Amino acid sequence: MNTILQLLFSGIAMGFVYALCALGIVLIYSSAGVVNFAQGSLVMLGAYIGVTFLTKAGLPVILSVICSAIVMGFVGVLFERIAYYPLRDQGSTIVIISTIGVSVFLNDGVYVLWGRAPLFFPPLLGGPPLELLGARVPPQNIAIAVITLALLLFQTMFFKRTWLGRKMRAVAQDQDTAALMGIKVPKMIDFTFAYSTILAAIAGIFAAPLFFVSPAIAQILSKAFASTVVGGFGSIPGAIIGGLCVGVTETFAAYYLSSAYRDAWAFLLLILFLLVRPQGIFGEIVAEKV
Amino acid sequence: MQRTSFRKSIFYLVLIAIAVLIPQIVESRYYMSVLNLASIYLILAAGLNIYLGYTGMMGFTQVAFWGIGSYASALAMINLKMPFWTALPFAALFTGLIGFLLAIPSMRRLKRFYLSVTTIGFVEITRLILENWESLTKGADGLPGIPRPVLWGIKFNTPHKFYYISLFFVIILTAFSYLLKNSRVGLAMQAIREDELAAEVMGVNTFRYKVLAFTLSAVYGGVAGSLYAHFVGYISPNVYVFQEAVTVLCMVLIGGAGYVGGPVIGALLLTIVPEWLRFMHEYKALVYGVAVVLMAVYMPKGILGATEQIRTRIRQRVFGEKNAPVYPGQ
Amino acid sequence: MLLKLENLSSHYGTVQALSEVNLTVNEGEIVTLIGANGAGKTTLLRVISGLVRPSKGQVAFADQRIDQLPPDEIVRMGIAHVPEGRMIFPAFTVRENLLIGGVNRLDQGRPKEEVEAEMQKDLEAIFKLFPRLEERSGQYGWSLSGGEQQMLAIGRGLMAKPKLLLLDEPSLGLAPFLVKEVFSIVQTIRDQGTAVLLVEQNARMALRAADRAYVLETGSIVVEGPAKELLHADEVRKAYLGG
Amino acid sequence: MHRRLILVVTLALTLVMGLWGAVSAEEWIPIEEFTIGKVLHMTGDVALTGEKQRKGLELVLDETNAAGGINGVPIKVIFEDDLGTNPGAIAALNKLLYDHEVVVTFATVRSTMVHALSPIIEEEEIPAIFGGSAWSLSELRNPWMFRVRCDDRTVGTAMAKFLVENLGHKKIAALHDSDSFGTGGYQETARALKELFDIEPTTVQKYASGTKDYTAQWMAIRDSGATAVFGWGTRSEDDGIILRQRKEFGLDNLDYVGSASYSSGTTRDIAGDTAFGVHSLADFSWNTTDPYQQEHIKAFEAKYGFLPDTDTTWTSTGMIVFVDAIKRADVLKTENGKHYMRPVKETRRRIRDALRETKDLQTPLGKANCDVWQNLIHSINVIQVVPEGERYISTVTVDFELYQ
Amino acid sequence: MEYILETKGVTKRFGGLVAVDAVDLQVSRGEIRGLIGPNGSGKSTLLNLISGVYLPDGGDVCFNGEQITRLAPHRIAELGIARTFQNNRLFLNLTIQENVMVGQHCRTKSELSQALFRPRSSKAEMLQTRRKAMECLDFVGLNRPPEFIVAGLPHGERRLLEIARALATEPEVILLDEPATGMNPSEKDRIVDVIRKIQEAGITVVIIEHNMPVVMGISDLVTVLNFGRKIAEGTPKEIQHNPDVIEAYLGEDDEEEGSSDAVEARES
Repeated sequence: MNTILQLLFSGIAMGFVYALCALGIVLIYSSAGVVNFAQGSLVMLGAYIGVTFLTKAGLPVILSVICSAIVMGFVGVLFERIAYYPLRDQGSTIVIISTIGVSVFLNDGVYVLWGRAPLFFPPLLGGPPLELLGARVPPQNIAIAVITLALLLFQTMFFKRTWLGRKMRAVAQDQDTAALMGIKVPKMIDFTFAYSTILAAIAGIFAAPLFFVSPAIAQILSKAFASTVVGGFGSIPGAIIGGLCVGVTETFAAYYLSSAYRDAWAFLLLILFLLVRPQGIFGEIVAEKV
Repeated sequence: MQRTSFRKSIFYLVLIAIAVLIPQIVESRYYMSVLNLASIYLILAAGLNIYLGYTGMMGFTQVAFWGIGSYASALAMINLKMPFWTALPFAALFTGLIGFLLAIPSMRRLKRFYLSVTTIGFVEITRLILENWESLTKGADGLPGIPRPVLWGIKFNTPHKFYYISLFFVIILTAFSYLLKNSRVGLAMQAIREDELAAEVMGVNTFRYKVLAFTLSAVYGGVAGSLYAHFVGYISPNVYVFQEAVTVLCMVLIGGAGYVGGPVIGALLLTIVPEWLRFMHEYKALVYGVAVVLMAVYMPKGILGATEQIRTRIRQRVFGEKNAPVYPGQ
Repeated sequence: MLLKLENLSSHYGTVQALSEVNLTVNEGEIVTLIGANGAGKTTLLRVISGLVRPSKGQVAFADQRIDQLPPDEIVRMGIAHVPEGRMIFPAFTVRENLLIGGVNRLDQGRPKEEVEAEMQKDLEAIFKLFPRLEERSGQYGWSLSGGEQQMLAIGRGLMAKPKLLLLDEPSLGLAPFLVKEVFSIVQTIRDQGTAVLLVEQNARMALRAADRAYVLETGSIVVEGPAKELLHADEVRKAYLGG
Repeated sequence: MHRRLILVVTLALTLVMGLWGAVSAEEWIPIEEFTIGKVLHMTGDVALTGEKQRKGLELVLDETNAAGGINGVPIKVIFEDDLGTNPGAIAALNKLLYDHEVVVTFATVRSTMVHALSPIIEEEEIPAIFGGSAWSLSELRNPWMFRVRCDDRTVGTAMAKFLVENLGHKKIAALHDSDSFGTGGYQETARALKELFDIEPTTVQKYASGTKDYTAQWMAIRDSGATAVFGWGTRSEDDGIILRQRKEFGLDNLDYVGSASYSSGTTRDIAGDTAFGVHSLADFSWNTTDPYQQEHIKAFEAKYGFLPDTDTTWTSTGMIVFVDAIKRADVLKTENGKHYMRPVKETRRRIRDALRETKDLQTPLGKANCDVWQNLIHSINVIQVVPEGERYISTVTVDFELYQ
Repeated sequence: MEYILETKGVTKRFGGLVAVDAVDLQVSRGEIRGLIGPNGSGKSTLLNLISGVYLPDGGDVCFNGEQITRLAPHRIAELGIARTFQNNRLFLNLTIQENVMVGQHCRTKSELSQALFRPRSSKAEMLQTRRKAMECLDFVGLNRPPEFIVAGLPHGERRLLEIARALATEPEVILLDEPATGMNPSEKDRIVDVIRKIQEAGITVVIIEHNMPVVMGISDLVTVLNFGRKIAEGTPKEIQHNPDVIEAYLGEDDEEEGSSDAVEARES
């Protein structure tokens, strides 16, 4: 078995999970200018809702993914209405606080509904691990990679080709001008939150077989943040590449340097980027207005 | 002017007198220990207030400074055989130094959200170091048997006695916050909070004061850490986690960021109310989360901000004082 | 009467931007609103298109009050606003920028295919008006030059099929030959049946192109009349350069 | 005359007062019930175990009260939430001691919390029973604390012996949580391997609680050439992921011997078939041959509808140990339907002494004997997770020195 | 001749756009210099370059004959250049007095230790700062209670307060960015009076202003920018009749050529 490849594949699998969470953060940031500290908790909630449809309600896999996505879409709108909309003119710090409040609420709220024990989530793609160039890759990891790339493809098509996608992109670029085009800006922000939350749900559902379902899932938030900064805050490809960088870096560093400091490597990478290339890989265009 | 400041001094003196008398009135060691913990959180929050409330920067590092201060103080006492009265300043200075070294690159390079994210990383890295540097910190097992402070032969080993030490530092550091806020330096910090560029153009060396604010908050964290270590007598890395950072942040915001009294009210409230809410068991965190969101929506300037606004409105309505200071949000 | 402002006042925070403005635009005419920087011209357009609520007074469009409507409904009623500074969507291609200009037509309950076909036709008409845009239809908004951006902004406004086009400083930052081109296009637009309310700093050019004109000074209309008459009026020079 | 009278009266008064005082020192205080405190996880990330601890405790409590309490005095247990944090635990213990005025108390199962509580327990001289397993707690030499769960040194020794003597491994890798429990357990196992068999682990891999991917650790273990792994973990999710990845990487040929959490119900639920074959050193096994323990399981299941585990049994055991000691301490009595207790200080001292004399007491965790370290439980079960549940392999009892 | 403020070929680019293009500006001690030009002509950018908010891509800024090109804004303020902003940048949650006291920052010395121990010198300095703040407020004629919170102040008074704050830095040169914007006529008169008073106090003024009566009324010399370049300089009278300036503002006065398109378009 090839150690380097194995580390690489595992790092990539983790990276895709971070990337999915980071993607939601980036989307909300670019359309509403909000740094969402609740995204990790929304990923966790997605996993819980997914496991409910799959094992409690006994729906087939596809159907439970769809149902969870729908439910989470509504959660996203609700989240926006509660934690963002009333505060949209108040400055970013206070919105950060309210999203932190939501995440505190969710992290303990799931205990009330689902109990304290971590829940088992059957892999969506079962079967024995595949041998790939001397490394073993469980089908679920491939599923994560495929679904992330498929989502990215779908998202690109959606944003490029559909009217709704174009409207959402317009709002993300310039809210006032978008309004002048006849776009209902608040509604588009609703949609963006809904979509980001659906992304969170998908991240949760696909990560759950790897992580099991428990509030610990919410801890990927900090890695997702690291991914967004490494990739370039506000950039969609940046979120993906940043996620992969973080995932691969921490896996390799855990093997070659120290496994105890595994969580520190992601942040050291982040700090390195901030010092050397603060705009991240893909670079956010920042212009200070005077 | 003169009269109001006299009235204010009387008010503060009465407050301090009550605080000093509390151990005589309150017999329960439980309440006294809660008050001690509240004092420690208060100092943490007061430090964060300098950084967040006065200077307007968002961060979560306070909990890491708390941890560094705890270990610095405990190790100074255990390994270097320092008495408490030198270990505490040592811890404060050491933590301040770490804060200073961290602030120099961060304040030069990082803006806005990047700073918040980096500080999350700093909290995480600090905890990992405390947990894994076993030869120094004894790792995850923690450091037991941290000696209690002794002064003139009195051992401060009960919550009632220790309270006087906590109170001493609470008063000193709150007074310092007050003096700072009303000094040239504090004014410069507040100007940075309001408009960094305008402050810079008015001749305020914004970089310098941001570093100073960060360092001061670290010093407060160091003092709180030292007090915690010697109050509990045992420290372990699992105390200094991100959730605590959020708690301290909420204390500042709920009390009122930027107000000297904000951390006082916030820390007392958020340490004592959860004790009252013990009966709620697992629902407590839910209530907490909801409270934070409601707070953000309805009282973005905290309790003190809200009361000040109400007071102004009453003054305007009742006394028709057109020139009464008007607060934004009306 | 297409557009009618009555006693319109507006505040920007603590600044009074407009006070008691009366203004009308008839069908098929170019009306220009000129005045120095800070006179309140842009605010006036933002009030009409619903981005800013007036503090007093009324805005009526085609005999309907619109001053309390959200911007998207105002667009649907037939007012397109080409904002100051062009405000091209930088991450959209030229084509996407144009298409998004017509997006409001989709929400009018007509079948999507029909609207899309119609938009395709309009797109071609706009490319005919601005051949440069067709050449660059695949380029991103941010990569265009100032003149191209201005044309794109106007084209985007036209995609809304407006009855009234609000143009805010189309000459801003453009080289003189481009300014001329822009103004000739404005007239073409008028001739195709769209009324234009043109806000300009470049007074001479605007007055030459327009049918009627208003001069705004610190939030109030100080002069109004046929554009040609104002072309050499002393009040205009005064409004710009002072006594 | 007068003066003499005054003198006599004064003397008499002094005498009466003195006698009164002397008598009152011997006097029994009337009480309603005997109170025991319990610092419990009710919130925070380990609240799951809190609920179980409470049930285990209440099982014995209800039995005792149904049988008429101790010497006729009913027992009451007061629970206080530790909020999942050390400061929270301190507040909870203080509340128990000073607001509820409990006579004796339970500390917690988390070693760091017990550490934080230890100074209060020592200064206030409260007999306290705890479940934290860290050996460092024994080294505190706190005369008032008693452990009713197998300590890490015992488990580590048993684990080392099982790995080498029963499974015959010489190349052994270590994988442990870097938290207090994981590190402590690893250190004790490694110490035993070294001292008893002169074996060093081929590699030592750490992870922080909540780690989601163990590729690096597994690769390092594989590359070290180990034939067996011993693992100390705290959280079921972590154990579950470790076991799942072990199988994914095809490393299930390595023997795996884990700490108690590896055989917990939760771990088995989420790890599924990847846990099969894993050995675990569990404080408590459902398949022991001990009739007393089987009876406990039946009683527990009848009452709560699920099986007892480590979390429930340490509090059950603690309660049994307390009840036994209080009975022997002769601190409670009932006369004419009224209940009495000796003065608090004396009661506490007597209970502590009685706890130290605990000997051969039947508990769900085996026979309780107080040793010089004030640890009461000295045996641990080796079990193996199998598809049908678990296979009981043996109970290892490590030598100890009785308290004397 | 030594100028108090001088820019030599100062240039600033944003992306592809040249906002300020090799501008030479010489301001003499004690004058009021008007800086005008159409929207987007680079006036504010020039002010930002002088005050150190932007680093120029080329050229130099000199103050009293010394280079200040690469100094941080607070250093430039310390040397004696103060400014106001186009869109009020006041410290909204501080009081009127505190706002002006911040302006005194670079003229005072109290440090952290003085804040803590409050020696007599630091108390005196604080008192002096307060007094100075009140003087500056008096100077601009802002007579509100000093503890009034700025957020409640109407626009006109905010403009005055910004000037007071800039004056508190005890500058030799003050840069005013559109001080009369959004003011009613009586407020405008007040601003003009204040600017005259500033000049009388011996402070050099550079003023960007769109309100021509104001700028033409008070300026000694006016510099006109267009497309980032200096297109004219002279007395207000000269400027008002300078064809280049009229063209920049009103557009070309080029009857035949200018109208041809229009006529064509109308007739077609």
